[in-house]
Amino acid sequence: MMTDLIVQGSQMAFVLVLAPFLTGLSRKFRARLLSRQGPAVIQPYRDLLRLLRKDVILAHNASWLFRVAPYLIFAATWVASALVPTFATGLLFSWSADLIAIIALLGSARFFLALAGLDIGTSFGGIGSSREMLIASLAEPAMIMIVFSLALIAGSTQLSTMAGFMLSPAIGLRVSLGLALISLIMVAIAENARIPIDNPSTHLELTMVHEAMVLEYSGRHLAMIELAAALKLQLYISLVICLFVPWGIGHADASLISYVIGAAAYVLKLAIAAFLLALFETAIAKMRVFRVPNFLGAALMLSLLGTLFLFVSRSL
Amino acid sequence: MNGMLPDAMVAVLIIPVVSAAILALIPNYRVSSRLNVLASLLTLSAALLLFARRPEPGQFLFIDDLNIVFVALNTFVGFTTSLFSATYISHELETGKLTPAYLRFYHAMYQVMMFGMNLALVSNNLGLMWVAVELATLSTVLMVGIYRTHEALEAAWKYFILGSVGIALALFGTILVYMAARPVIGEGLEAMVWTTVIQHAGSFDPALLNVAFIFLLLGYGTKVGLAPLHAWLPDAHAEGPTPISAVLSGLLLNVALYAVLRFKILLSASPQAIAPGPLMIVMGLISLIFAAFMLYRRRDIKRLFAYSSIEHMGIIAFAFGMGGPLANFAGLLHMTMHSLTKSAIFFAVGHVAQVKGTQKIADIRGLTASHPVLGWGLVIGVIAIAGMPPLGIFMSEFLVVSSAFARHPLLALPLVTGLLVAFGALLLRLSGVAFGEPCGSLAPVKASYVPMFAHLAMVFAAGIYLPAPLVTWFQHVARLLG
Amino acid sequence: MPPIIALDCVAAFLLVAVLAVVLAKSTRASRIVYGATLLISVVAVSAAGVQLAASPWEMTLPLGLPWIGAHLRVDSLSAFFLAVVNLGGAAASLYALGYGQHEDAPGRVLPFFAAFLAGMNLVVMADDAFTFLLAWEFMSLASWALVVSHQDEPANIRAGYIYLVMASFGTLCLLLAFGLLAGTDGGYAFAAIRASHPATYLAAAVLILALIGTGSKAGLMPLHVWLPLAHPAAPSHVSGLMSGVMTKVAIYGFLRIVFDLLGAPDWWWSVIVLVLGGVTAVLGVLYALMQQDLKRLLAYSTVENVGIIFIGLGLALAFRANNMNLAAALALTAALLHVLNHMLFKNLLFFGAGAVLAATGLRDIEQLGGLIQRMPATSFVFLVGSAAISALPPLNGFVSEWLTFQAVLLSPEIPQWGLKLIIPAVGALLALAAALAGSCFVRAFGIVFLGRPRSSAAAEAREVDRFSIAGMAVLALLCLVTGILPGFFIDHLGPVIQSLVGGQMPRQLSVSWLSIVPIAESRSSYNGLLVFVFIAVSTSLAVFGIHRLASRAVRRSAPWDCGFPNASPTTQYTASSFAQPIRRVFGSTVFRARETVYMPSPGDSSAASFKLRVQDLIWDFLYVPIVRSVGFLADRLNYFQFLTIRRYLSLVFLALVSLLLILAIWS
Amino acid sequence: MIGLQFDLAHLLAGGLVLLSFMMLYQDRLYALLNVFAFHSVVLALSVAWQAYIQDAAHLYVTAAIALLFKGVIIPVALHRMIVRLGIHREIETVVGVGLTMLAGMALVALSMVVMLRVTPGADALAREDLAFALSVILIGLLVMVTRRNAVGQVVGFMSLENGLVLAATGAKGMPLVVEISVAFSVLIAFIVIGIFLFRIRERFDTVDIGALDQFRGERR
Repeated sequence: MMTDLIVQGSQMAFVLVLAPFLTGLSRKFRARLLSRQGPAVIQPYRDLLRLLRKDVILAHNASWLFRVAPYLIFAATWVASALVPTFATGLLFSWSADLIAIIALLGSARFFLALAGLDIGTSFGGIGSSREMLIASLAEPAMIMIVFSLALIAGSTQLSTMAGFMLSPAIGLRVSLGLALISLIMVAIAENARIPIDNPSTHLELTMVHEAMVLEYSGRHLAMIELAAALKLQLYISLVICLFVPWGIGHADASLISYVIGAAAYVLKLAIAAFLLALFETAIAKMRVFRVPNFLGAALMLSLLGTLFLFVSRSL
Repeated sequence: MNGMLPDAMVAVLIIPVVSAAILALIPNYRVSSRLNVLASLLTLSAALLLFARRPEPGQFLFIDDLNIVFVALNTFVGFTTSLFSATYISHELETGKLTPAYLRFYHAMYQVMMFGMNLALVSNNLGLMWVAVELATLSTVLMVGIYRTHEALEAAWKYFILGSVGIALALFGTILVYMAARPVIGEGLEAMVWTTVIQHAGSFDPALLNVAFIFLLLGYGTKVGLAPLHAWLPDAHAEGPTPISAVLSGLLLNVALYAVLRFKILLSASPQAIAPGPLMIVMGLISLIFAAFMLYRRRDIKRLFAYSSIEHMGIIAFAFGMGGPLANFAGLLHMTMHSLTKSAIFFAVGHVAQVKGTQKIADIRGLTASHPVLGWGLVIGVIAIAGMPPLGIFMSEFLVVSSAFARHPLLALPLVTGLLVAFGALLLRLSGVAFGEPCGSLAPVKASYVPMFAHLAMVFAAGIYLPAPLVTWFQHVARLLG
Repeated sequence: MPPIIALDCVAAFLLVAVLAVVLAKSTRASRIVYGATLLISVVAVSAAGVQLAASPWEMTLPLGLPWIGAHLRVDSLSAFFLAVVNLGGAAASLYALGYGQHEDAPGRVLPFFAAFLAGMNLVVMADDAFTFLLAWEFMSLASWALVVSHQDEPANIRAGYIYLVMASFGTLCLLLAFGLLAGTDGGYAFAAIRASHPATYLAAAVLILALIGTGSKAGLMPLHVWLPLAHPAAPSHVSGLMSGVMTKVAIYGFLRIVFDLLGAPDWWWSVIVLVLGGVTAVLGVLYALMQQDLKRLLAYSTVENVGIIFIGLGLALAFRANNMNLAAALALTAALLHVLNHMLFKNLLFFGAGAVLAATGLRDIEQLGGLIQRMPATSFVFLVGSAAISALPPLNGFVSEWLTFQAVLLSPEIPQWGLKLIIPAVGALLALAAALAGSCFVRAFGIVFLGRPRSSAAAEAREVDRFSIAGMAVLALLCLVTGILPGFFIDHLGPVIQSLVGGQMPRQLSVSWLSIVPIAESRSSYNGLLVFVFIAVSTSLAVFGIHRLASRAVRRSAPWDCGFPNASPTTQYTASSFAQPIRRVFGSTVFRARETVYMPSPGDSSAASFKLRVQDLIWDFLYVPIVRSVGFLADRLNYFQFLTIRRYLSLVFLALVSLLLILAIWS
Repeated sequence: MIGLQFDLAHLLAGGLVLLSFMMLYQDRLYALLNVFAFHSVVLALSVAWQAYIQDAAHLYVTAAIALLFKGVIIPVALHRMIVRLGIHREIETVVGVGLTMLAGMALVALSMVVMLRVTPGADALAREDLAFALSVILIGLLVMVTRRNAVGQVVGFMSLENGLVLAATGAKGMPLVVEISVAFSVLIAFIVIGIFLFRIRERFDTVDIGALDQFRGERR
């Protein structure tokens, strides 16, 4: 029992510590691909610390919601990402929320982020929230559809079980799996405000979504939100990892060694994912906001297709 | 007391005649209106005595389970209406719409009309019944025209001509029935006495009965106001004095319907004759749907409710046409409830028309604000007539529709459509009249609300709880109607 | 004996109604009446709670249809809905203790409020067709009176008119359904109906009629048109009751007829229900997103939630048709739990809207804004409600939608192909609806409570009285409790589900850590309590840590806004501009949204203008033609009022001749 | 003897139908009235004949009423009224004569078909009478429908009522025949007086019913 708690706690700490690292890594890769020197991998940690130490500058009409939101966003995202198996499945609290619940938790985070964007009453905040909600309202159904097809294959929406099933030989190579993977990646890109949906590294108001919402934030609040964003990116990546390439992942009642192996494997996959992400982002260009629906619609269609394929193949 | 008991049936007829004679002589309208009420009350009590002890059927008069219901209803509504008219008519005098001379005539005629209707109900003789219906019709014709305005005269004339044709047709039907009865029963009066006729109905010549029924249906149907014979009804209601409108809708239609029912029984008693049901169903549906659509374009509030009477007569005809214990029960209940409700509505409308000085729907608004009691009374009345619970008509419509759909689904659909269309129209007008910014005079109503709310209370009570004896009675009659 | 108490409560409500008529004039009337209704509803809730697990209680009063009498029966299903109804009633009464003071003509509200509650209670208790329809129609009537209670506005009268016509349309459909069920000899008692098993085609007809009849009351598309008109027109606490409770009574009607009276379902029934439910959910929330009027927005979101509930019911039907009792139990539990949840947060939201209305006199959200500063308590509870209705964990809305998703995931076991293909699609619709609901309520809350006031009325808003706040707070608390302890409620739903589909979900309270496990822990589980605790802990952890170790200083300044802040509140994002992206995506097809922008050329001093036209296609293509055709027929037939006597005579003549002809041809 | 009875009754009844036909194509009011008077006289004859063969004394009263009231008084009254109204040379039928005649034929045929269904059990005389009476009634209605002005319609109504009386007297031993004929005479008197009243009150410039109900309840 006690050990279980410890393992669970270490998982939470693990993701928290690793999230900025992922961001930094992808930035580094990206800079390299653009043949720039780029900031150090630990730069995000430095940024966070500095932000934490800075004073907060609040607009005069900022409400209590504006001040509470960052912490809520951070907490929700953190809990969500802590529930995704990284180095081991079947942790103590892993069953307290299944995949659907995790997505919903991210939804709560987004809900408060969008509200925070509206709180000051600036036009940029409005733009950001409105576009964010548009993206969300298209991305969520796609995500749910992905969950459907995966859950139908694995017979569960419980991430640990799903990962276990993916490891088992029962799983062959399936069309729906491929479709699910593709649309999952598309959704992940959209949800994390990456190119081509959004550009995390500009403040060019016509294009920005996520940045527009957090425009009024500063100091520790901004730090919380940045950290939450990093956690979210990491969550999606580890989701892809544990669902599609879960090899090397340990299990709760396994020995310490297997944990270490799992952790190592996880970090490795994370690095690869960061590289791929950077590659992708440098390869293509940002698209207009009103092309986003087509992008996400495609994701939705793919995932729905995958689900239907499953239903058909199931009954054959 | 015991001495007069056997003659209660006669009393129902004598009292109106005598009081009519007296009323014709009394110049003072206050006295005469009171006397009118008194006479109606006496008639009512006489009618109630009939329940206590039922006289033997004679050659001309008789009382059976069917017509006693009608007599009781008739005399009751006659009484309440006389109460209403007592308070109503004085206002007409003040506004100078009527002169004392006409008022005297009015009261006398009121009793003559009551006499005619009662006679039609208790007569055991087909010819006598015909004469009585004619008498009632003519007296109401005179009442309708009493205001002597262009419109009133015209309405009376229309009523008169169409009514006379109806009478003629009904007479021919009656003659045919006699012809059918004669070979079996033998010549003379016996062949027209209902009680004997119905006994031998089985052996009558069906072909004759068929023709007879068609003429009787059309003849008395004109009085019932079934489309397309309805033309007289809306104008007669709209242009006559409101008490007369109430009596027309509440009573005269019932009396005519009673006549139709009698002959329906006769026809269904003879096996080879055509089934009267389908004819009544078709005419009922036509009247219902036609009236339902006509409701939408009405501008005169009394004419509106006249059309709703046509609609309800259609429903009742449908119910009786369908037959069977359930539908007949529903028909009887619906008829009773309709008389009470519709007369209550006309009482309310009368008050409204007197206060606002107009019958134009467009000129009446926000009654619930300007005259709360009257307004809500009208709302309840219309709600009731539209067939909403917890008022009596809901129960009968429930029975009619559900049993109709269970038995002939295709017939139930037009029925339901008609009900819905009519409901829409009534509610549309109601929400215009009852709500919104009040307009017109805000003067308080002088006349008494007692009759209106008495009726509404009864309708409400019936919608919640029907006393067991009444139910058994109706069920018995329903079985009688086959 | 609790059920007797339930009956007494109905009587008490009616008594209060009469009392209200009597003392409508007095100034303390509303306090007295609402106090009484509050008391009665609380009693009724407790009675219903006791009855939930107990064996059914029956009673026959010598009222109603004479030879049948008024049958009353409280089984677990009725008990559950009694609880829902009276819980809503209690909350509304508590809220109205304060809110009712704003009423300028209490005489038009008080009697009908009590009567309305009585009607809803009676519907749920009725055990024969007549009593059921009587109560049903009485309920409609009372609510109609409440809708037109603010009679000086013509719009309200119109809304009431449309409402009552639709209501009686629904009632007639139910009447026909009961006519079929009762058969020719009129066995109207539900017991008799249960005993008789109708033929399949009859059963199908009954299903369709019941769907139309109850759907028109619940607001199922395309029968929803009255709902967004009527619900906002009523006083806010009544709007809450109509949206949160009366629609549930309609759901009860559907359950009672289709699941209880009708016997074993056919699989294709569920297709109809599922498709209607899915379409209703998505369209409802899309319409909600386009609304400017806060209460109308809420009404449309009611339509959405009704759709979600019907999806659950459809799933239950599908599973039941294939004798998959456990799955059916799961789906039905989801639906019933959503019934409870929606009652909670929809009442809460309508009360919030009422509070805003009372504080500012405004319903148009384009005029509002910044209320979070002026009305902190209201805005907080409204936030809770918005989060709950957006299906965000750890609140209650999420639980029921999660269960519905779990039920959807069980569908591959269904043999029928049609269902195989439809259910996932409906699942997608459900997900879409949930996501859109999120943005809908971000919009609602954000525009109304956040930002800067867009009108002086909003700027001078006052926090509402404590009764209103208490009413809302209770509901908010219940939303949270239902969200974090769903197992408790699911277990109490057990008997209901058992009685309807002959199976029930495994007992939840026995699961460790109070989490809920629909089928098996390996398959799926959710623990609202833990999620709540985690979030709370980690939030406080973060706050504590940062404030302790890092800075806690705050400096106030003007908003930065990319360097050029604009003082005027009109530069804020408006509600319509917030909805614009979604309008672009869905609007052009779903409701013909048309934007016309007029931008004067440089040098032209005329004002630029932006026009937005959004039309309800269902209204245009379904209802307008009906209205037109009725008007057309009325006009045509109206000629018969203007014929000459000769023409009338010829009508008689023709009738006579044609009848004689028939006679001549006949036989 | 029976044969003679039958033939005579048959003849008279047939004569009535014939006269009704003649009414159909009269377009002058005078002529119409004359034909009607003749119609009533024939009716009186047939009633009297019935009274004789049924030896029912009270039928003579009916015959007398028919003869005096409808054969003389009413026609004369209407005659004078027409003069006073100055509408005596009006030509006023709605549809053409030919069409009307055809319709009349059809009606007679119809009434025959309907009535001859009657089982011969009822004596032949009654059947014939009824058939003729029915056709007289239907034609009377047709006259009412095809006439524009009130006098024409009243005449139509009265011929209809003649048919009724014919039927009533044809029905052997039918009670109340006298009362009924009296009642009808009263009715007709009412109608005539009504027209007359309207004339005198100067409310309606003509007794054309089209003008009489120009108002027709509600204005459009």
